[in-house]
Amino acid sequence: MTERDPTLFAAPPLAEQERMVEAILFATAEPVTVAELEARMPHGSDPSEALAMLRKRYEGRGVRVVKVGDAWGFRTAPDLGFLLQKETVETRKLSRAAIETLAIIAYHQPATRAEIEEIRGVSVSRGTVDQLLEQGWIRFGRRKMTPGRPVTYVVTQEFLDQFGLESARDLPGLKELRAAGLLDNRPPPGGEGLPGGGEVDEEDADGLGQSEMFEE
Amino acid sequence: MTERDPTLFAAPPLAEQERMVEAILFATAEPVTVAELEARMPHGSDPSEALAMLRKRYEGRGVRVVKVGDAWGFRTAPDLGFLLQKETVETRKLSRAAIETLAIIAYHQPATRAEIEEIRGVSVSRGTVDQLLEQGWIRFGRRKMTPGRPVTYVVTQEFLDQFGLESARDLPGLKELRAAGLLDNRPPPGGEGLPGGGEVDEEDADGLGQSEMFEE
Amino acid sequence: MAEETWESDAPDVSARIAAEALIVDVEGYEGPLDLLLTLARTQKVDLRRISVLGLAEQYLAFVETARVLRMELAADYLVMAAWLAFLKSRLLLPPDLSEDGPSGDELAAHLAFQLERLEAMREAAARLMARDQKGRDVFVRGVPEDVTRIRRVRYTATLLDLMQAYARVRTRDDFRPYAFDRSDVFTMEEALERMRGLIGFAGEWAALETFLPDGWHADPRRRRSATASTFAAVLELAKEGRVELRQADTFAPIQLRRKEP
Repeated sequence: MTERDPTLFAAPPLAEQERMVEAILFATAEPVTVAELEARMPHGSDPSEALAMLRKRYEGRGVRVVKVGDAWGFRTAPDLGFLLQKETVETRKLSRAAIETLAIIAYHQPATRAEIEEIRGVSVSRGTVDQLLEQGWIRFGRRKMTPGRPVTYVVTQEFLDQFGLESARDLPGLKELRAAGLLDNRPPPGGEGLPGGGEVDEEDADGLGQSEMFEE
Repeated sequence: MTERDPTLFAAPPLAEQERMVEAILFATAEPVTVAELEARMPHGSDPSEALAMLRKRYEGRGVRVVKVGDAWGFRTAPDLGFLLQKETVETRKLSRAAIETLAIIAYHQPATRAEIEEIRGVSVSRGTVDQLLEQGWIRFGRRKMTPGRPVTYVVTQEFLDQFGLESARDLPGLKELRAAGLLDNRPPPGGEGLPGGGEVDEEDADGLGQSEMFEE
Repeated sequence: MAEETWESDAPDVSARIAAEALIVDVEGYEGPLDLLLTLARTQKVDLRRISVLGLAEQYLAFVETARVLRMELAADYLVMAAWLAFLKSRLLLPPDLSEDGPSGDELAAHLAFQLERLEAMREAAARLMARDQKGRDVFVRGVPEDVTRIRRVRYTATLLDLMQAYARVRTRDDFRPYAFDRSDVFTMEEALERMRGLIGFAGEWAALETFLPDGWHADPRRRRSATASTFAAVLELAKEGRVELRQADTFAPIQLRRKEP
């Protein structure tokens, strides 16, 4: 605790800090948070500032500094993907059900299984959710404070990384969908769900829905 | 292979080629030879030239373009290698056995394992001593000049720093502990003869309130 | 009745052909809502302006065609058909105010909302998948360097902890904790002290049991403990020459009385 005395060991110059951030981000395939950077860098370093400099330095380069959730990493520029196709490890093809379920979770998170079923009009097979969990794109969120306390699903940082999103707020068309009321959790009139749709009880339907996750 | 006619498709500008080399070297698992670069890049590219530019660009940066055999790759600048050693510090409360052992060593140093066991009344596990050694709070002292020449343990400077002591002699004695109310001053059972009153709850013994209750 | 529906409500031949084409692909639907959405698209209008009544009829026609073609439909498709038939009747009949529940229009509006929402999610999913994806368009470092993780545990303890630990260790011998519940134990010391007080009154021979303290007679464990400790105390007093003991026979009651000095 007392081994690093700030009066004895001043933080390295910012240019040096930038080199450090560069080295750390280059070395890791997983995005690194500012807190992690700070923990690795000498005492008194300002990784945020160094990151901003680094990001600027790599603008327009063959690799870029990208933000993924609250973490950062180097990624190749998308326009150069064609050069690198050889590296692709064929990811298992996702079923249509899985893709739709993923989108519903992303846009409605935290989403319960009942909500997903209500939107798709069919029951969600276990395999679909398992596949998304296994892929690391979704995880369990907090249980909903509704009767039965159902589990919820939310998307992960890995999801953001996969689709090049800085945050779930940057999902394509999110604003428009919300403005159109299509992300509202509208209960069926009279509490009577459509047949085939998930049995969404009324209590469940007044969930906070997508807005919840955007609270910082 | 003939689909790219050099007369129809001019090679991209050198700056663009440099970006390409940058992305390829970044994303490829193995170091890449010039021939491999050439095979991947658009026809007419000059990977050697692009590589030279790239190499220059990364001079003095946090990562460098280095030659590995006859191939090329990015590597962390040697002076920053230390950043990639991640140290995670986890804080845990010292176990009861460990703190008691530590206390005995501090009060009786140099103390042999047999002495510690005699005072504690239970055997001292290897893990407990290792934990204290690892923590840097005790170290081996001189062997005792008794039969078997047992090893002894003494406390370290780090121990003194941790506990804010000038020397181990500054530790308060039993009398002072009692005077400070730190000692459970209950009479032994039979003295008062209260049925059910003489039981010492081990956890209670830390409680100051408890001992104060019994202060004369 | 379903047959009539088909005859009278089929919008036109092309729709009929389209419905038959849909049928062939029944396996390809992701449930009745998906089928409804596909049918809705054939109306070629914005989903917001869709005719739910028309849609219900299209769906019922689809189900009927499937029946005629002897194709098996999963149960949820049939449940949907029943529900749409109910919706259709609600939409066609004048609202019955005495009836509970949502009106046909409300139900229709909700169905339209669901279709619109499903379509929106489909589009969102497509846009999502079209993004530059990691491992397809965008790549991570090919050789992540070995980031060694040194896990260090820092233990915390204060000087107070240390001193209390020492105090605890050093005073442990003074009052070694009993391993059993002392509330049911009457100690020899307690018995001795009690008997010292009582012995003066024991001028006549009296059974040992009569000297047991109140509340130690009933419970067998307490009785055993009190008897043992009282007996031990009495032996101690006999040694001191303060009581006399006698026992008529083996296992006979032990009697005691004050020994006159």
